[in-house]
Amino acid sequence: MLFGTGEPFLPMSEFLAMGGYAAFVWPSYGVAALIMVGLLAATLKSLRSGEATLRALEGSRPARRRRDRAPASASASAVNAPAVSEVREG
Amino acid sequence: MPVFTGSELTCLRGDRLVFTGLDFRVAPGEALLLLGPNGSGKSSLLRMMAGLLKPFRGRLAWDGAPVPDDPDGHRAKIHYVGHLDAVKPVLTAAENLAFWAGLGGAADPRASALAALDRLGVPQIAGVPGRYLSAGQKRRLNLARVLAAPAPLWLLDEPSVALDRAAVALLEGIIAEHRAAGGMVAVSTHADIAMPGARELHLDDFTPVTGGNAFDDDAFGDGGIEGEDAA
Amino acid sequence: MHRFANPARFQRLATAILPWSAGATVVLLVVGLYFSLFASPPDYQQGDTVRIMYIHVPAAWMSLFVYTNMAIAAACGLVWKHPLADLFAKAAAPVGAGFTAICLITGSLWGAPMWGTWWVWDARLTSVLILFFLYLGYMALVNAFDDPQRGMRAGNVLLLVGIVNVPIIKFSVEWWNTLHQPASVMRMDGPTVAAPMLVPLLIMAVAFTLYFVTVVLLRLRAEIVQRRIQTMRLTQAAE
Amino acid sequence: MTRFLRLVGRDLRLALRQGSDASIAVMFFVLCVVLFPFGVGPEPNILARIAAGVIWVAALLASLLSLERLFQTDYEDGSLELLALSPVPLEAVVLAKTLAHWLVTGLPLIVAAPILAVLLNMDTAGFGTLVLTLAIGTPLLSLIGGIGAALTLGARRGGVLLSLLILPLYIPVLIFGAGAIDASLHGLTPRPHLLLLAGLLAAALPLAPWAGAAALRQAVE
Repeated sequence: MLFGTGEPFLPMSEFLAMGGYAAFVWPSYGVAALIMVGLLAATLKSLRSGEATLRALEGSRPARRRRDRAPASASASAVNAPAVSEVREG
Repeated sequence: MPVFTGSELTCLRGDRLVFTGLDFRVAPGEALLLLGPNGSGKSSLLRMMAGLLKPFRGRLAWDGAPVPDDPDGHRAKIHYVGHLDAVKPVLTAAENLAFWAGLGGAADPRASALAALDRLGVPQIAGVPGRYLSAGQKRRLNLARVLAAPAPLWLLDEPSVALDRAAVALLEGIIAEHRAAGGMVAVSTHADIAMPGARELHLDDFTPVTGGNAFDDDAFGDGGIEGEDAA
Repeated sequence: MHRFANPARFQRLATAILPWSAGATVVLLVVGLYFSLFASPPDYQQGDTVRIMYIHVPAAWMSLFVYTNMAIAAACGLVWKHPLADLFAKAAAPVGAGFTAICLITGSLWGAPMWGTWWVWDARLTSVLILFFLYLGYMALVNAFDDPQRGMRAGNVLLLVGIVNVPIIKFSVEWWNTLHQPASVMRMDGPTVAAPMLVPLLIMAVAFTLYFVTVVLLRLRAEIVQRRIQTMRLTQAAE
Repeated sequence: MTRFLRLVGRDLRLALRQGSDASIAVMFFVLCVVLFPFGVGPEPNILARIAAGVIWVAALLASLLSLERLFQTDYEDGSLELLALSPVPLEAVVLAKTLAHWLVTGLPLIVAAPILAVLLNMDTAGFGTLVLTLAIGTPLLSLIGGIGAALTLGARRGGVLLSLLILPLYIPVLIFGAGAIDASLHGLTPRPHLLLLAGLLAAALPLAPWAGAAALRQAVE
């Protein structure tokens, strides 16, 4: 037992002792917290770095945006609307 | 013999829009020549016609009957020759070919395999295992598949690669014969394959200028798919 | 009928939901921890170790809940080619694996004082362990392809195969267990749960669910950003 | 049907001409089992007790060995595309290739198993059940493994990944296979185990080719 039994305790240390099972209860909560916080941190980190990369990429080619050739550009309206389709006769 | 059509075809590879709004039509006896630079989607269109690639939008049909309604029937109507030669190194050329002929429904696979090799001018390789064949011989063996079992529509992706001038002339003759008998052909090519009266389809006409992206906000801006998303 | 989800709308939806789900997660976690650590009584048999239950059991629920959701998303991805469904399964997998790991580790920590051993080949433990391997297999498969689209499609098929297999595995493991160790192992469900214990249990379960929602929304955003980066790189290469 | 047989015949012919696959699987199976006495000691009673499990685990690993190449060569040389485009449904193609795989690698294991059981000092009461469980179980292994082989087509480190995906799914087969042998060694009837194995096989026969074909369609797209 980490904290022993039968001696007078402050309420706080009694709480920490978990009825003598501290060595099992606290690691359980600790592991859960570690995994959950770790996942969240990893997610936020990849999101931040991804956004930074995207900004850098977009910044390097600002002029090249869509609508320079409206119907055939990559917009959904082109996918929806009947686009120019020329089948040239040979 | 039915007419094969595609309408409003859109091809999406990953997130890249390869072509959009593409229409084509092949009637019996006709040939379709696919032209365009690398990456314009010639191979993708042929794979789409074959049924390997699902069109993101648009539809393929035989006489107006959509292909997805009868995929087995569609596969029975086509021959596809791609970039890879599908030659097994441990089987002889005749065995390789006879297998595909039998799978395609030839009555006597072995006889039609030998006849097809003969027609492509390589009867001498019939008993040679695949691993000893040269690139050109493998190519001819692969092309011989279209003759070994009958199918109305041939889809040939760069068939002239690795072929010498004489073999290309042979191929032109075979295609002409097939068309004369009411067959259809769609061929993509860099080099010239003479196909009198073939329709030309320039794929770069349908390729968007910028790379499209299904996950790009702009691709869904003004109007968007549901017509309500002005971002 | 739209053939693919609208990322712009998803982004707006995510922006609207995220503060609420994140806030609610924090609040519920604090309340849940208060109840599970202070305001609930120790079990008359298991003493204070019963407090492990308040994370162990919700984690076990979540491990199954997340897997089921991934399988549903996989079916949607395969049938309707819904790119967000593909991405959802990919984004949810690490979270599900995390919950499964929590369930296994806390279960082991609970078992040590109660059963006197860190691990028993109990049917439940074993099937959760296998579920953990299924998560790891899915994650490995999705990341094993150069084309992310292809990885997610293969992953979808695996998830559907898995969802057929999970009940079979569970039932065979239970069978095997009863054959080899007839009823000697103490069951974890024990006596019916009393109200003072049910409250923290349910609060923690809701908190875990909200945590899942929050993290998955963030992960989905990160995935969409990655896809855009990839597309821009491909476009650059094509020019 | 003739087309189905043609597919099986082609794969058999390829396997026999290439030669190595079948013999390697059996040799691996035998070696794997032979290692156990060195690990756990030559005590006949211990060996007899673990024999059923050891043989089944070895069979499982041996069937994994050649799975990676089930669709790999066809995928790489373009044959898979042509198979997907042939008038034969892709599900039938998967089933035919799985059947050929089982004939080449599964069948020899069934023949070798009783010899290994003798080496491990297994009670002769279990021999019949051993052969029977392997006869029902190894086709199951090939079917489930076929899904994994189709899924990992074109993946990096496909072989290792395949084991990671497939081994958890093999667990029910292992449990019922070894369980049936244990039952007959203890004088109980192996019937329920065998029926469950047969039930799994009946379920896998339509489902596995379906899932495998779905995975192959993604691979050739």
